Amino acid sequence: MNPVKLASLTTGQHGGGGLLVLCVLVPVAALLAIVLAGGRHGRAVTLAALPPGLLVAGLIATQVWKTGQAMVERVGGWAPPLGLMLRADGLSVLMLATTAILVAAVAFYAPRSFRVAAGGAETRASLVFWVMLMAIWASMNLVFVSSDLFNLYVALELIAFAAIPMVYLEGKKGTLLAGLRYLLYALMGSVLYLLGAALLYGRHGTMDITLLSGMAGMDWAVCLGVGLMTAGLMAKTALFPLHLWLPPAHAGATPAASALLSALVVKGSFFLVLRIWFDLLPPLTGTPGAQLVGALGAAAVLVGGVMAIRQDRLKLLIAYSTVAQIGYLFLIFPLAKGPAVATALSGGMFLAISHAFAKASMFMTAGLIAGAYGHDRIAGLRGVMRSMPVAGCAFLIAAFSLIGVPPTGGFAAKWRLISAAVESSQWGWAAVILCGGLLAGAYMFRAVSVFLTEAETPVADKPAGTRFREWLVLALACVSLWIGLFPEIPARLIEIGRPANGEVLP
Amino acid sequence: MSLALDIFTVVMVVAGLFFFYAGSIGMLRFPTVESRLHALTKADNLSVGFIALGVMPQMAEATDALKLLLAWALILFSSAAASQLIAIAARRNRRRDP
Amino acid sequence: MSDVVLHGGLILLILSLAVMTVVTRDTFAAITAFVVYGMLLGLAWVALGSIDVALTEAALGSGITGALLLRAAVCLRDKEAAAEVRRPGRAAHRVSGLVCAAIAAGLAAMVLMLPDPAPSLAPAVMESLPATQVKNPVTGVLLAFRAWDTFLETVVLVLALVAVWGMTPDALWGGRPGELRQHAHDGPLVFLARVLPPVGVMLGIYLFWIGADEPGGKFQGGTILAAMWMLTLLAGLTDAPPVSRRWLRAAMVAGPATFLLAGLSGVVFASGLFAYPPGFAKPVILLIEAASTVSIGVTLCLLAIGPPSRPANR
Amino acid sequence: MDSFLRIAAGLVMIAVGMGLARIFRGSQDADRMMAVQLLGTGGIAVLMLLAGSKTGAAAIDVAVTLALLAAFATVAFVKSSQTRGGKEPEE
Amino acid sequence: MNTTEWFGIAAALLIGLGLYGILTQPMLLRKIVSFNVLGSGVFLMFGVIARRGAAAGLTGDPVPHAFVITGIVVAFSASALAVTMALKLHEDTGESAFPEGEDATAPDNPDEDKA
Repeated sequence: MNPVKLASLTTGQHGGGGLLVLCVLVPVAALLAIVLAGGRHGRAVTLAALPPGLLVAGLIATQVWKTGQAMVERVGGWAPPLGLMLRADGLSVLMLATTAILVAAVAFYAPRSFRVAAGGAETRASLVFWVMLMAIWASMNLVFVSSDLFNLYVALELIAFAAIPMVYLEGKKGTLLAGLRYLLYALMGSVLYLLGAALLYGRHGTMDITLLSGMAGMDWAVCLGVGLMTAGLMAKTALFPLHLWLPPAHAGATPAASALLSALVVKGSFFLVLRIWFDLLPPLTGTPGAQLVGALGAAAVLVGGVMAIRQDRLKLLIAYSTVAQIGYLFLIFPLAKGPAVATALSGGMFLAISHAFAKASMFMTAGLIAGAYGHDRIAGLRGVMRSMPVAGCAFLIAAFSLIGVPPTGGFAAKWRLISAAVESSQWGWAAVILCGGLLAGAYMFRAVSVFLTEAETPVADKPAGTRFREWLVLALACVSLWIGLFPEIPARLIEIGRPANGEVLP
Repeated sequence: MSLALDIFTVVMVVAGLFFFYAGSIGMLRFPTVESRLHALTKADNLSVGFIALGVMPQMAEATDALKLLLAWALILFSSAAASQLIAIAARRNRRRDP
Repeated sequence: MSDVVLHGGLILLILSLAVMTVVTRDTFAAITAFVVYGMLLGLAWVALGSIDVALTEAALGSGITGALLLRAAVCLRDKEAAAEVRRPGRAAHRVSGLVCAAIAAGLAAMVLMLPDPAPSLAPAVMESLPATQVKNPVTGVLLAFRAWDTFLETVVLVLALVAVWGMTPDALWGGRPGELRQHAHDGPLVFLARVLPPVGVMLGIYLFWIGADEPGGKFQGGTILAAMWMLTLLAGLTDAPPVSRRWLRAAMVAGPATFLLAGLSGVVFASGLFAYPPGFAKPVILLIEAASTVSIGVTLCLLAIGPPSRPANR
Repeated sequence: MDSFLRIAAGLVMIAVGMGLARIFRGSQDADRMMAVQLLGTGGIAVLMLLAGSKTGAAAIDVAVTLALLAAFATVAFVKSSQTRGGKEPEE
Repeated sequence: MNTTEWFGIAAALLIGLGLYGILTQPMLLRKIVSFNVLGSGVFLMFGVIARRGAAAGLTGDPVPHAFVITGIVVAFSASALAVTMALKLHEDTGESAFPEGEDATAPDNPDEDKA
């Protein structure tokens, strides 16, 4: 690794590099302030931290969009391999923006039970919810921005410690068991990931993805290391054989939290697999290993769809639909072969973003419905369209996006995935995608058909503040619609910072 | 001079080893918990003392030599208290299920 | 050549205790084997030539982890029979045994096939270490080159504690963790808790202070402080503070907050975020380490004691 | 002198192994706790011997730490089993 | 075959043992202890890699040592959280292992979302 190449690699776009550190520091500072000030001021501190956080995400996006190059920051001035490098390319910018918008939506959506009346003492839920909301924001930003394998391990631990308390936050029966099962899978995942990173360090002497992408060949140590890391990250992303922890955890959590868990937290570890398979070892996407991952993804799509149809509770139906959609995400690895790498990757990113918005609005709608009806058994949710038209409409748009009905983002994503399958002439995956769409249509129709039926007794009282949150949920669903209608901006962003297949990261 | 110190170290360390093995054999052969506690606490602490004194001249700085003594004092103190606690716990368990 | 006896014996003991920890049916024996395994691991790290990690492993393994697991073992030991029914069958044991043996064999082969001129960052660290004015290379890596990792590490500790407190029943929020404090009267336990902590606190501060130049540092010092505070709590000499007490929150947040401020001040005094002003690095590092030692001590101890279990006035 | 100290450390390790074998054959909890105590003294003896050799002088800090915390596991055990038993440990 | 390789093989065996313990032990506490064994195996692997990288007058590469120190403290806080959850689960439901089959699929929560 001659010094000239090292220097060119790590200087990159040094101008606004500090922003990458700030996008993690803002939520961490808010988190520490909430712990110090107490849960009573949780919401106030969060609302104070939202504008700067959104501003930093916006500045990073404009800088990357303008310069057309990935943004690089050497933390503390030490260049890798000794120091630590943060790197934001087009993918990171898209996910940073999605995270910022969703965290803001959840902050406004959070029910009054997490807000303490003026002068009241701090409650457990108020401290834990607001601290963990900021922790999820900080850890997701770190996952999207960091370019160092051990730093990403610390980010994975941050995600685990931030997401698990959200599961047992309301103290309902069974949520503690779901949280413990989630913790054991998460620990298993991060230990395997760390073992893989250790092997890579033992082989090449650095933990930096940019440097490793230049050195890493396909020898034994690297293959076993990447295999272990992928297996660990699959456990954290709840891919098919390891998905048992996801439905009880996401269904049991509070609606505001389960929206974040399903839409974002699960995608954090998927983003790492993307970094490893597309940045660390570009030739890996065509190998038989990718076919195996694709097979697991296809199995997830089918099993998730079938299980979702059999659920009789709305939140569990949505949780199993998350398991299915994660299956789609893992389909991009076998599809990204030869000419189809760019199309498959953009299809995957489109799916990730549109699923994030659609799933978040769907879980929040389920929360509103459960709040108004007192339960979430699908059979009993008759007349939702009449009593809560705006929430029903949001659920409909989100369902269309998950199925992949033309104008929505979901359709744009599936269209790119199928065209990638056509380009790399792998018809099997295209069939799986279409079949998955049908299954999604089946379980979504089951829920929507009950919503449309006439309710014998109209729902009397809607809890206070529902009206504002129905419009908020509709707005989120419309964002997923907007991605489908105007795909150029995300499409161009995805190309920034990608290695022209095989050559080292720019 | 350093030869004398080396010989002193060897002699003390060998004495320490002797007492350590005495303690271990005591552990193997004594019937009751209390008697094994004696073997464990008394013999091993004495051997740690011998080894501490034996290694002291080998240490480069004086402060490290003092740390040896500190370690010995701490282990003497804490194993005395701990063996009493173990004895009490053993008696209570025996009374609960003889 | 003379290491063979020591290292061989150490490895055999460690492996046999690990087998004991994983295989025996009696939970209490397994937990004690694990505590002893932790102590031996400390020795293994000394044999591997890294005193910093040996200090951390010894302080954590024989200190707080032992207390945490033993407390749980005593509470859960009468549940062994109930859990036995859920033990997977003979076939499952054999299959998972084979899978784990294969993974272990693959890893062992991998370790033996690592490249011979092992790629190492030691020269790079020693070359840039003078710029951080710190002589201990591990502290240099932790506090200067990879300060970002260590900062997030202290945030992880705060999150873990808030997560543990998240399990409190709502009625008891604001209460005190740990058992009801009996009036302490003399006995070996209380005598131990009266004499050891002063020595322990002094040793903790000493380890933190020499961390800049010799093996030691904030994690090791903080762990020992946590163990000493826990000793006094177990003996009933002191009482755990209510969780909503302001100074407790300040102590928890002191480490990460100081790190954050030092990082931000890097923009003004030095070349960028998390950079130290040239020639002034050591005082800043020691300031960060002092605050982190306090918060690590407080956080680790409260993590081991658990969520609040009694109202504040008891 | 260095190799003598290391061989002595190895011998101590073997003695500790013999003690542990006996302890884990015993059935009582008190037996188990003696293992932790044995490792306290044995570990410190090994560390002192290693500290004596030219290169390993810093091992003495680990020895002092281990000495400080040797009794900790015993205290935790007695305290937790005592609260379950309900009686004071020193009665 | 110097002793560092022996430690490498010991680390690999510890990882295998830890994994075996997680898969076969039904009790939650035993799973958590097996996790710690697995974690210490991975850290020992880092230690071996550091020892192999000993150069420039050091007895080992300090960067993996920094990883291990951070990893040990993170592993402790993770097992502290897991043990506390296992104790709370035992307190509430008397369970000390994952209930067999999937009766724990969903917490039945007629939740009145206190909006």
